[in-house]
Amino acid sequence: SGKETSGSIAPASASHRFLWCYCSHHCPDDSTNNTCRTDGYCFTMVEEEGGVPVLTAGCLGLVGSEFQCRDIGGFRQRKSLECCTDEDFCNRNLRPTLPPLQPPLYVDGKIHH
Amino acid sequence: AILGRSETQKCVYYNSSFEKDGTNRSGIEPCYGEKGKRRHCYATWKNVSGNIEIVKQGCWLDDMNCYDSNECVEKKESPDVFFCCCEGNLCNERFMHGPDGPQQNDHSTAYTTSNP
Amino acid sequence: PRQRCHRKHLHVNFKEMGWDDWIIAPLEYDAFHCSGTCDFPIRSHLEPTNHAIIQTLINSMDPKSTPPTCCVPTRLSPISILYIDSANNVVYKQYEDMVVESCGCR
Amino acid sequence: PRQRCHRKHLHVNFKEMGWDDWIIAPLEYDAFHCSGTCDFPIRSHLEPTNHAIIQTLINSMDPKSTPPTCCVPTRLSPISILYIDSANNVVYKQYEDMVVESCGCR
Repeated sequence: SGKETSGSIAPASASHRFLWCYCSHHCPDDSTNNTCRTDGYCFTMVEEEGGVPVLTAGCLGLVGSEFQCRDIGGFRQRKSLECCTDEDFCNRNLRPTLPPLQPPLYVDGKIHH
Repeated sequence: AILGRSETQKCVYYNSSFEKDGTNRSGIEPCYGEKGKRRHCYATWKNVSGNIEIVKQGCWLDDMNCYDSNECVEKKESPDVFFCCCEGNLCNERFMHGPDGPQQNDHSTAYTTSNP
Repeated sequence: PRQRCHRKHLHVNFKEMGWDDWIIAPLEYDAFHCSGTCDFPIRSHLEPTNHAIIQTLINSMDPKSTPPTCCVPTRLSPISILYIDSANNVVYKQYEDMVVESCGCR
Repeated sequence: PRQRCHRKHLHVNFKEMGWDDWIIAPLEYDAFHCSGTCDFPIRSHLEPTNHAIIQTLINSMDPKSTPPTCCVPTRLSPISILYIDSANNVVYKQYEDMVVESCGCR
């Protein structure tokens, strides 16, 4: 699921200025000291990889941020994403939490995962 | 024009937040769209304790949910925000809430914007 | 043999995505997507760039050195969306590049 | 995990391709190519279209319904080529879209 802090869920209109973000795991090729720059949002995401929660962070463009910074219930893999735009590196302190485990489907005696 | 299908070149335009958005308040909006694409009109309104408050009206891009509707009808039972779309010039001048479909019956209520 | 690059059906249902809490209309639309192989020679309707042609040639000469080019949207069109923003305003917006009109090899 | 979408090396050697019979110069150049995954969320430097974002979301919700988007060149640049045409003239030409400058998910 995705939440967006700065008080606005759908970006009314992030005025056209650039925002510096903290980035980890797949920063742009030309990025220095784990930073990136965007016309849109910073994000931090937690996703489960091999049973272990992994935090990644970086920049999302303004185009499509209404969709990417949005709660999505049905991800196949447990993940949660938070966006922010209030100040440079605002995603350094974001700590999204993994959505609860989906209860296994219990049908006709067999447990389906 | 495809035989029998009403082409939409213009729609009634209205914007209740015209001051904030910096647009006209009302008028007639010419509709533009890519070649081969259909065009529609739409209306959206709220029902605030029985009073109908029109929120917006205007042109709507190609959308299969609006195909072949020459009347603008909201079919949902009781949405927070009513919405309908239709095909044909100024077809959004009159819009209806008709949960059972567009046929005129006692359940559907029609509203008209006085032409600006 | 796998089909060549072409446009395929993809129906998007915003309600199933749980987005009917902010999107008023449309709650579903046909977005399409692109799928299929980009083999040599790349036909004209797939509008290859010079680079795509060179990459396809090299891939067909030495598949291990370079992957084939990829079948992606080359022409897209917008849709209208009416939604409720975070300040609870009803907003009309044309979202660019939401529907695939044609696919090509890049 | 497989690397995410990025620009990779690709050296093109026209001589090895047997094209030194019509290309005078250059006989080789660095074309690069794009490779890697396009996972959710698609970072800003991959310049996704709205469609690419929607497709990526649907793929991550139901991988069987739709493939992920593809890592392809989003910015290309030209090179100069001097060659001998069929009438045996020496021709100078700028060939567009020959070198990958950046990659993205589409």
